[in-house]
Amino acid sequence: MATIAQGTTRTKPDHVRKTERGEAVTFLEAISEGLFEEMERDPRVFILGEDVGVYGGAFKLTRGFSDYFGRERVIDTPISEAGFTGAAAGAAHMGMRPVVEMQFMDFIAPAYDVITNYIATSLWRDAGPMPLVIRGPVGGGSRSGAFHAQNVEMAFFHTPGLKIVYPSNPYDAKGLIKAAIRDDNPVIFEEHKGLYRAPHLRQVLPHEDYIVPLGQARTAREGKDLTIVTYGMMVHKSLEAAATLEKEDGLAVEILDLRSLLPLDEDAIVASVQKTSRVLIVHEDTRTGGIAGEIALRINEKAFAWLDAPILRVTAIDSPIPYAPTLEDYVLPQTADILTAARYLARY
Amino acid sequence: MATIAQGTTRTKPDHVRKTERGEAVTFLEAISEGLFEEMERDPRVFILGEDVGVYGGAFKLTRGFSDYFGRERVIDTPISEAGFTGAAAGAAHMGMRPVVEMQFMDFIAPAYDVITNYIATSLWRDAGPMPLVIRGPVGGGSRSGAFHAQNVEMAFFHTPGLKIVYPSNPYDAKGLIKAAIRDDNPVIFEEHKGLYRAPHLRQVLPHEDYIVPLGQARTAREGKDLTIVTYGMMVHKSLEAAATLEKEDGLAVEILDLRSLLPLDEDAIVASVQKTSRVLIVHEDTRTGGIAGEIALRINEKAFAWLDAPILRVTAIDSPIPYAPTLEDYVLPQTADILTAARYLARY
Amino acid sequence: MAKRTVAPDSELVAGLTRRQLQEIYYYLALARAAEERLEILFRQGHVHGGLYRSLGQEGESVACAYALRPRTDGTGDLIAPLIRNTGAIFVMGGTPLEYFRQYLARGAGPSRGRETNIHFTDFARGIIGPVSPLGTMMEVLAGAMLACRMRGEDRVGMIWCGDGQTSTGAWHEGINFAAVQRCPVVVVIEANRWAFSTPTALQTRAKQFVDKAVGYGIAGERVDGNDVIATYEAARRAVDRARAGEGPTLLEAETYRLRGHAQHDAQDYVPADELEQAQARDPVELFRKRLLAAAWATSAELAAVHGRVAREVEQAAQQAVADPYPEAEEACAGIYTDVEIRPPWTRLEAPDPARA
Amino acid sequence: MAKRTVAPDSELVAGLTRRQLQEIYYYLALARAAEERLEILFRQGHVHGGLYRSLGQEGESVACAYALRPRTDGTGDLIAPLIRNTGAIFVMGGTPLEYFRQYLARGAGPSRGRETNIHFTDFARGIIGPVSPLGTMMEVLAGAMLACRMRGEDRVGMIWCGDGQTSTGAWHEGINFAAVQRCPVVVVIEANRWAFSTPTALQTRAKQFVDKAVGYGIAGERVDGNDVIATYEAARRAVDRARAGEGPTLLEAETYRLRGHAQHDAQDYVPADELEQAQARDPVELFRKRLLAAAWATSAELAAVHGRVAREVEQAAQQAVADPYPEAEEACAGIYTDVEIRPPWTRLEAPDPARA
Ligand SMILES: Cc1ncc(C[n+]2csc(CCOP(=O)(O)OP(=O)(O)O)c2C)c(N)n1
Ligand SMILES: Cc1ncc(C[n+]2csc(CCOP(=O)(O)OP(=O)(O)O)c2C)c(N)n1
Ligand SMILES: [Mg+2]
Ligand SMILES: [Mg+2]
Repeated sequence: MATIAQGTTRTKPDHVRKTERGEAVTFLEAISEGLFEEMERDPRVFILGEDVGVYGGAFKLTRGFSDYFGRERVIDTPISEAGFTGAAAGAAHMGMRPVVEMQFMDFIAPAYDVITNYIATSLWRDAGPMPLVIRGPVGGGSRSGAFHAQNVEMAFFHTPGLKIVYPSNPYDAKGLIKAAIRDDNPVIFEEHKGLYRAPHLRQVLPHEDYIVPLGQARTAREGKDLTIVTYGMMVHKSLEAAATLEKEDGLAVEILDLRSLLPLDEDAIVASVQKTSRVLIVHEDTRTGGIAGEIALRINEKAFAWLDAPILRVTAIDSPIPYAPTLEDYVLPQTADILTAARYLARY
Repeated sequence: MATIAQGTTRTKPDHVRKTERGEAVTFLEAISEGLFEEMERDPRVFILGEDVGVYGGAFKLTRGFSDYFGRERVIDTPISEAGFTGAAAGAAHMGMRPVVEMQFMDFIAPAYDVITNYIATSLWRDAGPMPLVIRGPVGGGSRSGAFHAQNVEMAFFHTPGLKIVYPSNPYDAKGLIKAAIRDDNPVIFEEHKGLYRAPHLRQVLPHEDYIVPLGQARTAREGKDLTIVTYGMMVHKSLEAAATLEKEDGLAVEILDLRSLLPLDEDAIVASVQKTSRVLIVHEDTRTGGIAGEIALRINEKAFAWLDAPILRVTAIDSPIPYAPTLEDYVLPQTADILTAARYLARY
Repeated sequence: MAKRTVAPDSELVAGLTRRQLQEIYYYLALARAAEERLEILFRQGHVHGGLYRSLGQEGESVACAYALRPRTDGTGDLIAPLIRNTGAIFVMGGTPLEYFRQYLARGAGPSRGRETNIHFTDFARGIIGPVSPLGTMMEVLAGAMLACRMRGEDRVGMIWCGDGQTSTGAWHEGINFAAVQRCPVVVVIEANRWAFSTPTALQTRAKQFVDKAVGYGIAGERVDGNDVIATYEAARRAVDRARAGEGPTLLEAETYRLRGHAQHDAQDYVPADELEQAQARDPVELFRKRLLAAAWATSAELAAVHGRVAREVEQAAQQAVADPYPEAEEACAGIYTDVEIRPPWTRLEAPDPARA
Repeated sequence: MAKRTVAPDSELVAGLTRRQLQEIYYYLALARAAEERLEILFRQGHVHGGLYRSLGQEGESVACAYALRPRTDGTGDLIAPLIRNTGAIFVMGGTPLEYFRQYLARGAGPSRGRETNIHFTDFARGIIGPVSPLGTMMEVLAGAMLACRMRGEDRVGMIWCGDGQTSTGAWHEGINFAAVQRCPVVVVIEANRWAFSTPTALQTRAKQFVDKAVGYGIAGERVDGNDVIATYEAARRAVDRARAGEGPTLLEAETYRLRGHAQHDAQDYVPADELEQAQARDPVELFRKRLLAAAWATSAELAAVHGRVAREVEQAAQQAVADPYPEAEEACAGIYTDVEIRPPWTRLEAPDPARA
């Protein structure tokens, strides 16, 4: 392989040097750092997307990257999600490891064809591994309307060959983005925009290089009375509910943060169910056809005998995400819903 | 509304006159008849798709339609699934009732964006109802490889605003296509190509106009020992298995043919579970993220107390559909799998 | 230019009368004033989502729309506007009150608080609102006009597409469909040099967008979008062609986006001199000068227009601010025409999944 | 044409030597013979999926590919072929045995029985196999060549697209990406008048496909695709431009699809006279006559080529027929690099969902 065009300035952008300086980082900064480190580590890694270069992306996650790595490695694309995702696939064929940014993950929809039919099937078609990551902001609650608020996991959860990651905190986000980039399979990486800059989520991260392996859930809270299976933003609402349940109801709620949705960490789910015998699944995504169904079926297959209560869910209602605060708050699952559902299950 | 351009010949194509003549029709002919009758009944109904006109569609389902109704009402489109599906949406806005043919439903993927983001949300956005049908052949078993064999329900099952229909026999197919065309919501209509010309499925249909309402399942076989929830091609494999189970094991298997997948006939599922207490879900589609999950969760929500055994499933394995007969038969669920699963459940 | 005395309703230029020329000015002023007022509301925290300005592009938006035949009974021409077409929406009959209510997510707004910015539809006045994914509306408008053509209605549809949008597959499939089916549409490319932070050179290698017309086998024209009269004339030709059954025209309107992509964009990627030059070619200012120079309007008349605009905008803004958000429970309505979406079981009076 | 005596390796026409001209003829004959043999296998029930012929298009396919620099070690030029590019695949080093095995779903075939017709990839020889959805490969090839360009490799990628494919959004996004990024690609439009049963007039209103080039700001050329020498020369120019860093060329090859879309298509929608005229312009026949007329080959030499082709094809066909299908259990392998897909629980020795 010939050399990769190198950057024009060697000054690291400030927002990827916080860990170096021992400072706490936000969720967004953690992802920036992870991405930046992988680009330093591996010249095959490069970025494509709309406005990722000079502007640094709609959320400024790649701010300064193009100065540092050069415009060849941080490519501002035409508005063509299918085109540049397909191009990423072609580059991956040639041994590169592209990271595609969707300005908002909602705009992954035009790339649905190339992702499901071409990218996900590449290895299976004997056309080689497909090491690429498609990342971008997801999720509601920011009053941005139906096309800047979607969770896209269920558009892709049904496609063998893909992996899907959805972190809930800076440590995991950094470790997972790095693992995703090093993975030889195509990974869809969802970043809840409500977490991006949330000050209370800031964490001081390890100085040394680390990854969080794909496909492994994390116990966000131990408990014996009830398991909440969740991910992303809902981990925090669940933790909030769990604290209340402990205080007010004396309930010990276990919270499983899936982190990876595909492959699903079935073993972790089953182990927790075998411990608590009661399961609540919480996802921000809409209800019908949400991931709760698959989880319920896996539990039926592997741990039915342990169940003392029905597997229930708290989710968004079956609706696009509305703009008005009153409507959006109504559509999205709230901490109060989790509380209610958990109490119902505990009493069942 | 001004007049609609009328046809050039008034001779009905032969293959839509079988019911008129009292002859049994195939699955494909039933859909042709339904489509034809609706076009006769309502000048707002028209067809768009690739090669649907002079050629009559890849499966000849609209053979002769353009001669009868004129080329304005049976439009051969450029190869642009998003373009003509979006155009159908525009026409629906103007009060038309377009029927879009996907040459193979696999090619709906490029239209994923417009379907999920525009069409499904139209009513919700206060942009009016969206009476359009997207229909086409689905399903495996015909040695056509990964891109002419897909079931697409799970790409759309998660999208509020859409309806999804998947008939298993000529009577239902005709009644459902007619109901779908008359429905004011966008409907995705899946036609298993393995059923199209299967001679043993031929039925004599009623002379009079009838519809099969969307959203209602059908009990394909009554039984008290076990419920199989299924649809499409798998209804027939399930019936085959049920006959064997009756003969060899003395088991009375109930088979619920969903017919509509979205909205799901939850009441029918719950009623059957309350009767049999054992559920097997069978779908041809791949496993992870298949519709079985949602069904399992609905049962948990509404009928957990009735369950005597875990909710289990028989499905395709998590793989694209391969071309070689050995591989394809291995990937797709077979009658033997249903037998095994049913016996396991009955003994549980 | 020599001053002439003419009858008030005779055609002065481009077939436009004094009243019409001043009406165009009214829409230009209205669009600008409404957006400026909205910016204030934004800073006051009344707008939740993004805020998009059409500053510098009001000219092409209003001039093009003015070539159409608006109606209020659903029989007129149709438009598919985008975020920078405040002016066009007003020309078709949209009102500042609707505009503010929509941006402020009010329950009485045209999408009842469901959707953002100018994402609203009003078939009576011929407005088909967009969704965010770019390109889709090209497909949709093609089909809407196909339906009109099938029924023998002589309506025309006009769509505005940013230069960036031309890169989308949806746009390509839509315009190609319109071309093949000879749908009566006018496709205005708002060539404003930027797509968010991406300059045209990174969007396409075409020298000019009008060069795409021949590849679709349709008419193409390029015009200075900041010249209101020239743009109106070009749009008029395109509309006439469409109405005469000659199919689509691709009309490239050269213009400039004087603000950042949205309110949150400081546009620091824009070269300072480029911005300065563009500011000197403000279409509203150019048109004002021309109106006065040609004596198509007096200063007093224009002052009256501004007075009217200010009143209308202020009244609408105050009304919208006073209006409430929609009721939370309305969220369950209108997802299907006939399938009920129930409230979550956790919010039932006696929470019970079996009853949800 | 006057007969000349020349040294066997000197350039006779278009920079091609006698050996090369006869090699081109060999590929033409090989493509045709392999497809004819496959038709027999099809009728015998050996082929399960669709069978697609390139009859009448072998000329453009072989001539264009012949302008490339094939290698077998993964460092050469790349192609993204389609169903009518049997010839191009052979030029790059694909073999009739692979071709038959692939069509016959054999376990030893290049996609191990997983995929249909010519859907197979071989990076060593620079073949990136397609998937069915049309347009995707334009995106993919653009990106593959972007990678080569980023690494300073002077490789060129060539893609064949049917006229119908140009209507897809994917194609548009892909070629636009290639244009903006100046990717070294040659985009051959196989203008064979039909897309399945849809004539060009219902596909685009453009007068010719090459008119699309200007809209992408790239070089465009149109050539008689049934004239092997002219096509080779045009392709050569395009390849040279690409290799010189000048970016993509859109090369329209006018040709004709002499058979139906696939084996099951009786092509009764094709006017009889159109077909007749096209048959008279069979590219293989035209090239054969030209070779003989110009004395670039003798009848004996061409007979020898046919003899070799017949042997190779027959041997490959027999071998492929004798080969087995893949083992059923292989279906679980190769879906992820690192995640195991287990066999269904109902097929375990002791069926148990908890163990699957
Ligand atoms: C398919 C899609 N991708 C990305 C976006 C995000 N986005 C919104 S506006 C915009 C830039 C549009 O530029 P242009 O078309 O030139 O219009 P302008 O803003 O200049 O009027 C982008 C990238 C989108 N709306 N849709
Ligand atoms: C996105 C998509 N839609 C539909 C099809 C079905 N299809 C396969 S080939 C074909 C016609 C292709 O015509 P053209 O591009 O002109 O190629 P040709 O067959 O003439 O070589 C169609 C419609 C497809 N493969 N992909
Ligand atoms: Mg722009
Ligand atoms: Mg063709």
